[in-house]
Amino acid sequence: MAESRYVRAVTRAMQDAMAADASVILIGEDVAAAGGSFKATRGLLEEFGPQRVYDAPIAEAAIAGMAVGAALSGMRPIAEIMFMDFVTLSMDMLVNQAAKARYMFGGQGSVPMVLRTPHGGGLSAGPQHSQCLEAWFAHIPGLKVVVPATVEDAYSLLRAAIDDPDPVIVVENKALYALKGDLPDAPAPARIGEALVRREGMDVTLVTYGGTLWTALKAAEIAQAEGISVEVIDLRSIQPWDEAAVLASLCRTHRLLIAHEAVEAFGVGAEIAARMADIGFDELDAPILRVAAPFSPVPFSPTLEGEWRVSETKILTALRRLMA
Amino acid sequence: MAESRYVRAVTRAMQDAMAADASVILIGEDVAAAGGSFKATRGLLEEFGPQRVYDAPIAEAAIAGMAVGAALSGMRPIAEIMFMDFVTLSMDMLVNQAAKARYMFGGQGSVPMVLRTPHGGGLSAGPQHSQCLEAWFAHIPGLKVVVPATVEDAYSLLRAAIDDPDPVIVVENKALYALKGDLPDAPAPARIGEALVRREGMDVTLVTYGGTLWTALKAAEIAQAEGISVEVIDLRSIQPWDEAAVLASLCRTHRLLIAHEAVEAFGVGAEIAARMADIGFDELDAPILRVAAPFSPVPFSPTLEGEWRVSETKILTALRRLMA
Amino acid sequence: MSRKTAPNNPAEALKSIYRRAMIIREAEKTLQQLFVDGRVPGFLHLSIGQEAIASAISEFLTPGDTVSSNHRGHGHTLAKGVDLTGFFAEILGRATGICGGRGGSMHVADLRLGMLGANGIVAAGLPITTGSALALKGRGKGEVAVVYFGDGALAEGLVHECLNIASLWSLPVLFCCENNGWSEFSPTEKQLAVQLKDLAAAFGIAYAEADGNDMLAMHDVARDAIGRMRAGCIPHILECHTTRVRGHYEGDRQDYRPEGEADEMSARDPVAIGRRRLAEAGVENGWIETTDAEVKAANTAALETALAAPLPDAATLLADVYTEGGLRHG
Amino acid sequence: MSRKTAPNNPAEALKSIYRRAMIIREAEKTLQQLFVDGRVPGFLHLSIGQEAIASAISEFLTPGDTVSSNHRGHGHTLAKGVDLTGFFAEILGRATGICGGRGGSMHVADLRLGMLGANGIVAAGLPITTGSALALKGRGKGEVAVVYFGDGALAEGLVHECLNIASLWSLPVLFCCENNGWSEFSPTEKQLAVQLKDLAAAFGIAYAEADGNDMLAMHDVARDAIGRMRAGCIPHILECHTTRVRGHYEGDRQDYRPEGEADEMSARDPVAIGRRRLAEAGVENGWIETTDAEVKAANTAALETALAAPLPDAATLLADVYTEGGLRHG
Ligand SMILES: Cc1ncc(C[n+]2csc(CCOP(=O)(O)OP(=O)(O)O)c2C)c(N)n1
Ligand SMILES: Cc1ncc(C[n+]2csc(CCOP(=O)(O)OP(=O)(O)O)c2C)c(N)n1
Ligand SMILES: [Mg+2]
Ligand SMILES: [Mg+2]
Repeated sequence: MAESRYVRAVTRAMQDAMAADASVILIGEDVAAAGGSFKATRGLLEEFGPQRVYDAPIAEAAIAGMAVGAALSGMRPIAEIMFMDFVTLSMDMLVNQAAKARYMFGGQGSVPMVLRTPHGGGLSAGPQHSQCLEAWFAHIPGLKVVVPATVEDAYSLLRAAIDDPDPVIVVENKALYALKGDLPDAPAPARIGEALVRREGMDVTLVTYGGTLWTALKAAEIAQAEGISVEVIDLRSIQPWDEAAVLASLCRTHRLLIAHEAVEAFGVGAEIAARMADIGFDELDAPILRVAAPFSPVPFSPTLEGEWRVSETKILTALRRLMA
Repeated sequence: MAESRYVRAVTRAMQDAMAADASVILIGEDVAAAGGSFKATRGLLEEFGPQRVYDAPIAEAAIAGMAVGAALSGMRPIAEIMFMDFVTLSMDMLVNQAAKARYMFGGQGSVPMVLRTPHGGGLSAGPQHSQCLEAWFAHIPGLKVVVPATVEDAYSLLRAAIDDPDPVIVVENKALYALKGDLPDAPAPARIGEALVRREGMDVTLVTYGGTLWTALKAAEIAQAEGISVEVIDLRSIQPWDEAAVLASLCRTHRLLIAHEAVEAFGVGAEIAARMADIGFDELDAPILRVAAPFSPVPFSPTLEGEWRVSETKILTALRRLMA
Repeated sequence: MSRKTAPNNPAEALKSIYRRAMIIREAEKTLQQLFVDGRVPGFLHLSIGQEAIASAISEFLTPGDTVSSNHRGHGHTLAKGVDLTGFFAEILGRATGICGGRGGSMHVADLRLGMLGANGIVAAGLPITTGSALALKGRGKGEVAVVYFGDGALAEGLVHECLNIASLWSLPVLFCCENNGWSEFSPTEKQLAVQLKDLAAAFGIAYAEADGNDMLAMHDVARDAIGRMRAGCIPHILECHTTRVRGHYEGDRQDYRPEGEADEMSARDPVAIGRRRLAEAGVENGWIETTDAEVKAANTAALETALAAPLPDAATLLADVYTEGGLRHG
Repeated sequence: MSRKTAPNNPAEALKSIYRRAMIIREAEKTLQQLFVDGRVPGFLHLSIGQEAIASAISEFLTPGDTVSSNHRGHGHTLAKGVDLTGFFAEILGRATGICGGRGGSMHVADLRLGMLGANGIVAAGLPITTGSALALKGRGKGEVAVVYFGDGALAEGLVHECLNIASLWSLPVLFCCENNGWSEFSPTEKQLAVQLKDLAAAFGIAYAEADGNDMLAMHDVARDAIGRMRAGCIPHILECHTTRVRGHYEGDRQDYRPEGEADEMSARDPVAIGRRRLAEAGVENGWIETTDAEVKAANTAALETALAAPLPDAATLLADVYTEGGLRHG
């Protein structure tokens, strides 16, 4: 067990996977010589050489498409898209090709590729470098989507994604790259689709994922002082997502709040809420609330971006409303 | 008032708009000389000439991007993307450019463009020519999304979209193009964001949009015979959507079912359900149910596609469950 | 791998090219009729008039080489050796289809044979093939990855991205453009301001063109191109001038086609030209007739088996969205 | 429209080009320092070393001509005449910013001046400009649409799509490539297997290249290119060889840059070269000093006003997502 930064856990997951399996290769812009725009691939070119780590031209559609083709030809490619906003250029390859190949070919083969990309704001990176678009991918049968929030998950979920036979979108978080946390020497493999209770509580189930986990935990701490006991569930994987874990918690707390960084409308939280308003309806003692971004692009200026983002205050307000 | 096919109502909306405003132009693949793959632009080249109707090369990113640029330079372009599955190639231009330009330029200007594209299955067109991806766009601040289900709306919503100062995605439905219905001589302009009650009822609110409206109406008819009175609401616009109309109906019926052709998970219905599980919670006498596509790509073979699609039977089963 | 035919007497190669072309022709004539009879669900794009191209290229491919295709992919698929019964069954939407009836005409694939799929998205085969070539290059066995695409596809940006990467990284991609002059209902010359030959020169990629309707010409360029690719691990462009005899899809009224084009096309029929080439190469009397009869018989048998197969069980709808029980790599 | 300067004595034009370049240089030196002081939120890509390009092109642009830009867009913006105070305020995230602080450095725009925006997405300006050119062509006033992009952007497929369409439809797009040899942290030669000159030839688009650090050379190619475009309503490519003096963004450690490059770059400083050109053109003694002083004074004044402005009111967060009360067309 040693302390690691989130970004180094990402690196180590790739490093370990590449050492274990020669078919794992990396493709992305500036991932080789420069070690990645966020330094997530630092040292991998040096360790594994140019036949394993490819600095691609600025061509996001081709990067994703090459990953599909390489995966169909025996490799386990990891493609990096520098900012999640740029996956807008790769959508055909991910949605029409990677996601569907196995199904539409009648189960003949699989597409064992990973696409790593960071989402999220807080850096004044502006409207085209801050978006959280994971709900798009969660809507597409054939894709899996994981969003590691902790240092250990940055390792374990990425390793699980690389090992997974199907295409997995791994959504990292720019604001978390510098996060420090414990990374076991041999981290336990994660099971994609399994949520974790990060804090136990009795009054409200607070479902979250990604960077918002940390805001949620702080809010839960403050709420505790006010006498509200909050159970915080980190989804970790949003496609598939752990419906059973959320329902089990709801059966104890009877109140549900969902928080995430992405825009609220038509976001990931909508599906969680909708499912619980069906299968969990009889357990609900209060409306299902969501705390997420309002309906605007991510603004640049810090005052506006600060207002745009989910905060402890917003979560607390919702918690209080739930308990009122 | 005359009978028209849905596709002809689409054509007439463009024809009338082009006659009324010289800044309306069309760009798309085979929209000019061939009159469109689904013949939606038939006759427009002949009437308005090659300076208004452009046969574009097969380049969906550029088609959408040119619409953005033309819209920023004083035109009101209508871009056609032949199948909604191909918008995967236009996402950057729609999401990072069209949707955000007004906001990120501080309200200096607008992007009065329309993107027309047909979604939907039922034609054995297979996994890459049948998808309903409207939930993606509804998640993006700055875009509007309308989905006409009737012949009159095929006209009125498209005209409203063309008149709208902001980018509007108009989602048509391949299986509806041949639908016949009344088209007034001077159709009333639609207000984007306004739902319509297509059938009144007292027991259940059934919210739907697009081609599924017709399945919903048939199911409501059958349900009536079983003594279940169903109010069918056609959303018509899903971004913005008419929360007030849905809530008002829910306050009468106290039961909510949502039906659409798109995949259920993380689909449009999730947002409707989530909102009602918040603001409509106290009105609910039963779980909120959804009837939509299961979690797989759209299969080709008719037996599989038939099973995949929403049917009257599936809606009826849900209605009965709601009343049980 | 290429049969060892003397360059100047490729009779044996021509025979096997001809046989492939006839298999495709028979299969597509059958599909054409089945479509009229209302037995083919969905869209059907026939490659009648274009059969010589993939038939000749496949003469020089091994099972380790990969192929990606487009919406007009029957010929590419059958030429790579995909089983005719599974092919028919797929296009008819049957449970025994090679893709279980999930894909249909635009998505026939056979991963065991390196056939990575027809594709409903214009130009999507290019990056898939480029990535496949990256994998093949890593194996170091001289294998190549072939992508078939049309002239209309040349307008898509992915062409540029992939030509650049294939050239930059020296990947063994065979970019095979089937130039039939049409892009749906428009002459492609109204959509393109560039010639593939000039793009090839700009990107420094070897280029050859040929009459795609002449099996002998196709045999020669394919042999040379693939030979150079295997030796040098380089990309290569082949532009094959050909004819789209049928409409864009079946049911297309084709009122946009110029007068006289049909006559020109029948004068360029690749099967007729192939027969002449076989005769010139001194192929024995009766071989063509015997072969045609064999192909027809096999076609009929495959069709019958396919037609006898059931439609997929609706209960299988959700199978294979994901991989159960882990990955088995080819 | 171009000032009427005799082709062989462009002293007046050179003066106004120089003034623009100095405005950009001063503004970016200011931003560089503000960044060090922690006063610039977000990413900051400076164009120091590239100022002559947009300064010269803008000499020949009217307000009716449009410009699109990229992430390194300060020069393009200021050269088109965007107000310096609103520019600073925007990059500092202030309420008085030209975009209300919503966009920042990568999204400065001034639609009234035809400045359609910097852009955070590499190559996104190309189709926007192509569409703008379509609109301008329709107006029939000989207006042109300019897009500035880097050499790294040349790998994106949109380049191909837009070159094709601009050529095919004869649209007045000026494709201005600022070739500084770098694409983030990689030399672009490791990313491109094609020269823009060869693409231009393939697409049949007029092409010229110039030393982008030499105001006189830029003046000449810009005048000729834009003149031909207005006369013939045609696209044109300009490749401007230039120098990225700073890192990819501020804060970039630049450990990847080769030794000696800094010296080479300072020998090519466009401002120094511009001063020599002004002297050669016989510009009166003291003009440079006066101009520099004027520019500095204006820069200081603009900065002060900008710095005095408040941050945006959080209550305005949701304004302008959509257009309230209908559209007013420019
Ligand atoms: C991305 C995309 N855009 C448009 C289409 C619709 N479409 C199918 S085939 C075709 C024309 C293709 O022409 P070409 O590439 O020359 O192939 P051909 O049909 O002539 O064999 C078009 C536009 C599509 N399938 N995918
Ligand atoms: C679509 C997209 N991909 C990647 C990036 C990240 N990125 C920003 S600038 C840049 C390099 C651009 O190089 P070039 O076009 O030569 O411009 P320069 O920075 O040299 O001015 C990259 C890769 C981006 N912003 N957008
Ligand atoms: Mg063609
Ligand atoms: Mg550069």
